[in-house]
Amino acid sequence: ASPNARPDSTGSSSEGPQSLVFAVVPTDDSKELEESFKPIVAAIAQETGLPTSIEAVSSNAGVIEAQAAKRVDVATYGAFSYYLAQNVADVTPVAMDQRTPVAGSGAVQSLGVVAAGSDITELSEVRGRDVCFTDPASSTGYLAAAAGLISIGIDPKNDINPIFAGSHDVAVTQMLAGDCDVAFVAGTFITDILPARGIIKDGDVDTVWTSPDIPGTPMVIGNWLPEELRNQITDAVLKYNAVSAAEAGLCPENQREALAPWGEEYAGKMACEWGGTGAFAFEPATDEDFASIRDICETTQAEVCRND
Amino acid sequence: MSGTTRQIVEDPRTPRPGSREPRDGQRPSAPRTSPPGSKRPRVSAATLGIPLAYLAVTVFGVWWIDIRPAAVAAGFGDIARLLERMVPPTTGPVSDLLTLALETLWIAIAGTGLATIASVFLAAAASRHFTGPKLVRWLAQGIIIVTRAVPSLIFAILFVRIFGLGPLAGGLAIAVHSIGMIGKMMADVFEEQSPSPREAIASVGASRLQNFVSTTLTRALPAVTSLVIYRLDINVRASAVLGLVGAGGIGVALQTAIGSLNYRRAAGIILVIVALLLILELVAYLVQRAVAEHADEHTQSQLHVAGSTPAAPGWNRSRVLRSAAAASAVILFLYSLSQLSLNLSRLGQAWNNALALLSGFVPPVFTEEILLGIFESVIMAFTATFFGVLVGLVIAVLSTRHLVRFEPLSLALRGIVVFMRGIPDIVYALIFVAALGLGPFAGFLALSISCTALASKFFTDSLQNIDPAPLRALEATGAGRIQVFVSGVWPQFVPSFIGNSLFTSDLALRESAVLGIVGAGGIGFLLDESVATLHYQQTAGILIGLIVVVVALESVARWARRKVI
Amino acid sequence: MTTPERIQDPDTSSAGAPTPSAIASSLVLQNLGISFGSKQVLRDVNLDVQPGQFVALVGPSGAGKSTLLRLVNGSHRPTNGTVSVLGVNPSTCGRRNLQRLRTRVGFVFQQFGLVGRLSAMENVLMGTLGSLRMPRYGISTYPKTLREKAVANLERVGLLDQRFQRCDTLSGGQQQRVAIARTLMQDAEIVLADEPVASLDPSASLAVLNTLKRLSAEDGFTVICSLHQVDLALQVSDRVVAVRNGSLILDTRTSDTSEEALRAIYEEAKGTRS
Amino acid sequence: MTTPERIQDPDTSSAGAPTPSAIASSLVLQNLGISFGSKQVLRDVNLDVQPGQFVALVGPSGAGKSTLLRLVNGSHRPTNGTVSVLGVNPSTCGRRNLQRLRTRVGFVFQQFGLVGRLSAMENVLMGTLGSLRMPRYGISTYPKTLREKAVANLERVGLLDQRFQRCDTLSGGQQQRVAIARTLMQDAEIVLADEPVASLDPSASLAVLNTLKRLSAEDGFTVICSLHQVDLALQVSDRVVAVRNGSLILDTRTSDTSEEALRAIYEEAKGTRS
Ligand SMILES: Nc1ncnc2c1ncn2[C@@H]1O[C@H](COP(=O)(O)OP(=O)(O)OP(=O)(O)O)[C@@H](O)[C@H]1O
Ligand SMILES: Nc1ncnc2c1ncn2[C@@H]1O[C@H](COP(=O)(O)OP(=O)(O)OP(=O)(O)O)[C@@H](O)[C@H]1O
Ligand SMILES: [Mg+2]
Ligand SMILES: [Mg+2]
Repeated sequence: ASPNARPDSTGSSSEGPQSLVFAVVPTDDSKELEESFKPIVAAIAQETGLPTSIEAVSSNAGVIEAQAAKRVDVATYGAFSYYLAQNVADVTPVAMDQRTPVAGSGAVQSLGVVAAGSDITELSEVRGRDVCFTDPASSTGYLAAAAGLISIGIDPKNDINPIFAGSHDVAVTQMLAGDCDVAFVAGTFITDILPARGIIKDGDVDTVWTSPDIPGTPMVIGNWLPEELRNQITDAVLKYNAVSAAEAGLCPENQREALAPWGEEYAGKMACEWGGTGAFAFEPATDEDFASIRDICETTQAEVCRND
Repeated sequence: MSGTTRQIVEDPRTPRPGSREPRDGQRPSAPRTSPPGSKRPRVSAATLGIPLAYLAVTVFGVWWIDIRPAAVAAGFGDIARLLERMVPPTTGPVSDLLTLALETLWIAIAGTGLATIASVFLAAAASRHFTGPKLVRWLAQGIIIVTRAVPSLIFAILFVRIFGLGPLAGGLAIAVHSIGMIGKMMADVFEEQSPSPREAIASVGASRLQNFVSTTLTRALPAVTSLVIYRLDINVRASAVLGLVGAGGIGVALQTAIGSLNYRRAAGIILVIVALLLILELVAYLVQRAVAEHADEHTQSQLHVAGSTPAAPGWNRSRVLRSAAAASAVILFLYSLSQLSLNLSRLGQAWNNALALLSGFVPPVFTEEILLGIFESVIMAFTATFFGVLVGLVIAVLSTRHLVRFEPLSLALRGIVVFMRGIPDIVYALIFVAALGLGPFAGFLALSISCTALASKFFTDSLQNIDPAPLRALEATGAGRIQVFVSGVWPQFVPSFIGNSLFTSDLALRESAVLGIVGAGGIGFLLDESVATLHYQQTAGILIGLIVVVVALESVARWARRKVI
Repeated sequence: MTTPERIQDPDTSSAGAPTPSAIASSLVLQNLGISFGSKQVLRDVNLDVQPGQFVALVGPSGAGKSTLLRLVNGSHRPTNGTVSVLGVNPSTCGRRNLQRLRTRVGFVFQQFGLVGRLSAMENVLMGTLGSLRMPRYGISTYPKTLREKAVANLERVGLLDQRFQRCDTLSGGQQQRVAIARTLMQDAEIVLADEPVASLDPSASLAVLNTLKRLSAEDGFTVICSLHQVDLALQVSDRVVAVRNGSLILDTRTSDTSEEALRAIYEEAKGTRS
Repeated sequence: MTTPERIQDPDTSSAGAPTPSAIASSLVLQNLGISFGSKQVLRDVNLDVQPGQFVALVGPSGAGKSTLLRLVNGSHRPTNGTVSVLGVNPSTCGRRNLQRLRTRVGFVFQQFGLVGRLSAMENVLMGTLGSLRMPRYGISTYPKTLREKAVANLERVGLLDQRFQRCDTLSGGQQQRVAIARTLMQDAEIVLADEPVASLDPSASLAVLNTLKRLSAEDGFTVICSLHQVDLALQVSDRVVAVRNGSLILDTRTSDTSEEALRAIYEEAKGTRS
């Protein structure tokens, strides 16, 4: 049958499940989703002794509903999705990604960018302007920026002309093409992705605003699993980092050299793809770590935050 | 035929083939050998082979997807819990939703209208009856296939580069992608027409264009209006793509509501969409009655009343209504075009922008993953089509007059089908995910529902337009309705049945993005991923793969139609 | 009623119906009328046809002949009056009974009503559907006896060689003959034939009409046949009924009328033809 | 050639062509043959028709009459031999020239070829498309003069009252008359009429044929008309051409033949009819 088909996916009974389902949703900057989670799944399978399947899913709602029905045991998705999931599914965050060995390095920022030479130099000047966002449910592409605007007294609905461009790259390219004066997008697009694709060059854009840190990608576990099993899964994820995972043979076929930001210690060593964002490792996390999303939601009272 | 007619006179009840000595000694070949008539016709490979191929793929698909009906029953509790979170629907301020719906409707009308105009020409050139240069015909067929194979998502990112953010890029993305469907189905309608009026008008020395307008287009009008309104319906539902060009609208609102798990609001939006679709369905129904291709009891036989002079048709209520309806359609379309807000100053740099984007697509990259994705999607699309066609056929048969003549039933079925297709795929996917967990089974069920809606619509339309004369003749022999259906309706329906079934698979292939929602992979997931992560070379590879599959399906469909028309 | 001088002779008006009480009529029409929209196509038609009669229905083009035949067969519902065919009223008897009635009433349509995609043989076989219970698709699904009968009927109309030819490639007259053969398959008690020989050559026409006549005489079945060719009508029919402008204007024993009298119907029609 | 005893009298074989060199022929067929698949439908047909002639084309059903007319009009391509209509070979002249030729050649189809959804008037108006440059949609898009002409032609065939009726609700004969009126709109130099009166009553038939004959005499246009009714053929034509089994078996001045001689063609055909 299909590599995606599961002979038994009826979830977990109270005596403990016979197998685990690990679901991942692409975030803004994820790549080769399945490939990069394979070593993590291998670690979990090894630690728990349970066959673990991985599901790459294009919609956060799909994973959250599967969790609500207790049919997905472990999942990673964006921080905002966790905020939504906690209302409907019985899940707890146990870890979040870490770009470098530094704690909290998984956090992301939203940037406000303008075309080079624009007359806008700071956030307050966007009042009355055309502003490109990504979409109303994106924390880096809208919510964080909206909170930032509100904090300096600009109503993101009425004091500016908001345009939702649908994706980060379109927001930037169309800002450059003149469809709007400023674009708010995830920082990685400005610093890594768009330059790497040759879509923007050095000096094309100026950053006029950087948001406070937004927590990185959480890994959440269903509370319906027996506590022992939850601990085993958490241990498995936290036990390794990209380099030690490679050393442990979790990714025999798909290794790369350690990234420069990881520091001297790891330079030249082989590493696994460890999580969709090419993280260095996962660090322990709790519900508290995602409080900032709740704050943003409270500040903005955004429609996507409410569940009426 | 020695004295056959005379023979009756002598001995009517016993045919005596033996008595047929050729009287005409100089005719060496026995009459029985005259070829086109005397060979027993064989069942054509198309009518037998294609259904068998579907069956084979379905058997494989059932194994591959691991279909276990019992699991659905086991998940009822979860489905109920999910549905509970959808009620009561909330709409927020209804006026806001209506504004969004209207915005979407304008863009959809503009896009569908533009596509219709382009399709008339393309379909005329692509149909088998086109007598002009082969190259033009191939070109037209090529455009129709490519615009259909390439999802509107791709056109959206292209046009947004050219025309900037806003409704124009959205309207055009919708228009271009719609050409593929409207053009193909129109060409099919043209091909199925009986040739005699066309021949007659060619014989008065009319030009091809005149003949096309006077015989082909006028006869196709009922089928074409129904098709165009249906595409408008699809375009309203598919308007989430407008989110990619900053044009907003009700589809984006729905997507956002679902993405933020605000299902009660989603349900409210769906209700608004369903209401809109019901209005479109009503319009389609009224237009069908007004322009019916074949006369029946309700048909108005007097098209005009006498006017001031014998040569001038006069005005009566129905002519006023007809003209008013046609004029409003034109005005609506023109108004919708004005809503697209074309910004000419943008066009200067359009070429460079588009080129910059397109250069990212070369060279296309093919990976094993893409091949597997296409394979998965094709299997799922075929399997879902198989079930969709079966259920769709039943719905279509029950909602036309051939077997059951109970008006309320057919109206109810039409309503149910509208409701069924008003609910977006993602909602079905979520429902089945709740019941079954992630995986292809849930995706397959969601896809089967779209296929059912598509197939029932296509089948209903072609069943409605079947030439009634043979059916009346069969009824007059005392044949039962089922017998009339099997002997009289079915043979006339076979060409469009086969064509539309293949076409349903073709559309299902592109709808297979729904598979990504449930973790079943497929080409739609890869395509979205490649676009979202800006891996355009991979996107190009996927598009080429899609085009190859669609061309293959189309070729099979053309071959089959040639065999059976 | 629209024609001041009626050709109809009062003495011969029920000429074809010898003794109404003796045998049940095949067909009784009473005050029959039908309108399409505001257009009255037939009005006040009364007719009583005895079993075994061969009735020729004549009248100018557009007079209402086809409409009359379709009313008899239950394809139209009358606006006024009643139809009784073999004792059954087709517009009130219910669907099942209508279907049963129709197996006993053959109809040759003016426009043939063939399925163009299928072979002549298969179209002819469809004439037997009323006597079969299940639906059929494809020649081989019909019982062998019926297939042989179809071949015999095709041979009768001179189309043995064309039996597997697609109907839409047949010539006009060939198509018409397929339609006739299909009706012959029914072994009906009444045959309604709407200009069954319009597209046939004189000898084929005569052969077809003679076949109908002979069957009518031998098996006692009734034929009502609309005809444009007056000479043929006179040659084969027992009784001539003329319609003009929606009204029955003549009903006479064939032996009591002449070619001239019939031609007069048409001449006169020129003035009032609609 | 396939029939041992030919009815054709060698003396009268080119009866209709008085002095071949005097005027250019309207129509010349040479060794014309056509096959569909492996079925030879016409073989070795030679014919030369002078302007102003009224030729009746007779022959049993399935003989190849319609096919012959379609060949003349360029709807079929011959397998052998050549056609020359008004000096043009329709199968080699190219599309534009064919189109131009066809405006000069009217064709009344056996199956009418009407657009059922549209009114009689609009179908008739379509007959003028060859003389117009742009496509037309709807009655009011045609010039007034043409509309008046259409009304006149509809009146001529007795359909004034039905001019705005949907064609598929017209009676069989009415539809046929619409097709005739459409062809009359063309003011053609040759009219090819394929059983144009099959569905008409005797007086309407005669009226139609006389119209054609009168136009042919007055304006010198040529008519080739296939007919099943021998008496009509004798009444209106100058020349009779008979086809049987795909071959031309008779070509004679009408005055030189008789009803019996023509009927014989059909009688004999029974043996060979296909
Ligand atoms: N559905 C309809 N709506 C309006 N008028 C109709 C309809 N059907 C038939 N008619 C009219 O009724 C009249 C009678 O039609 P019918 O077909 O019975 O004539 P007919 O006697 O069979 O003529 P023909 O010999 O030409 O076949 C015609 O004038 C026709 O136009
Ligand atoms: N496309 C075709 N394929 C095979 N046979 C054909 C085709 N078209 C016509 N024929 C055959 O050619 C023969 C001549 O046909 P045609 O229509 O010319 O006859 P016709 O003389 O007009 O007869 P009718 O008087 O019945 O109209 C017929 O036997 C017919 O079956
Ligand atoms: Mg009639
Ligand atoms: Mg013919």
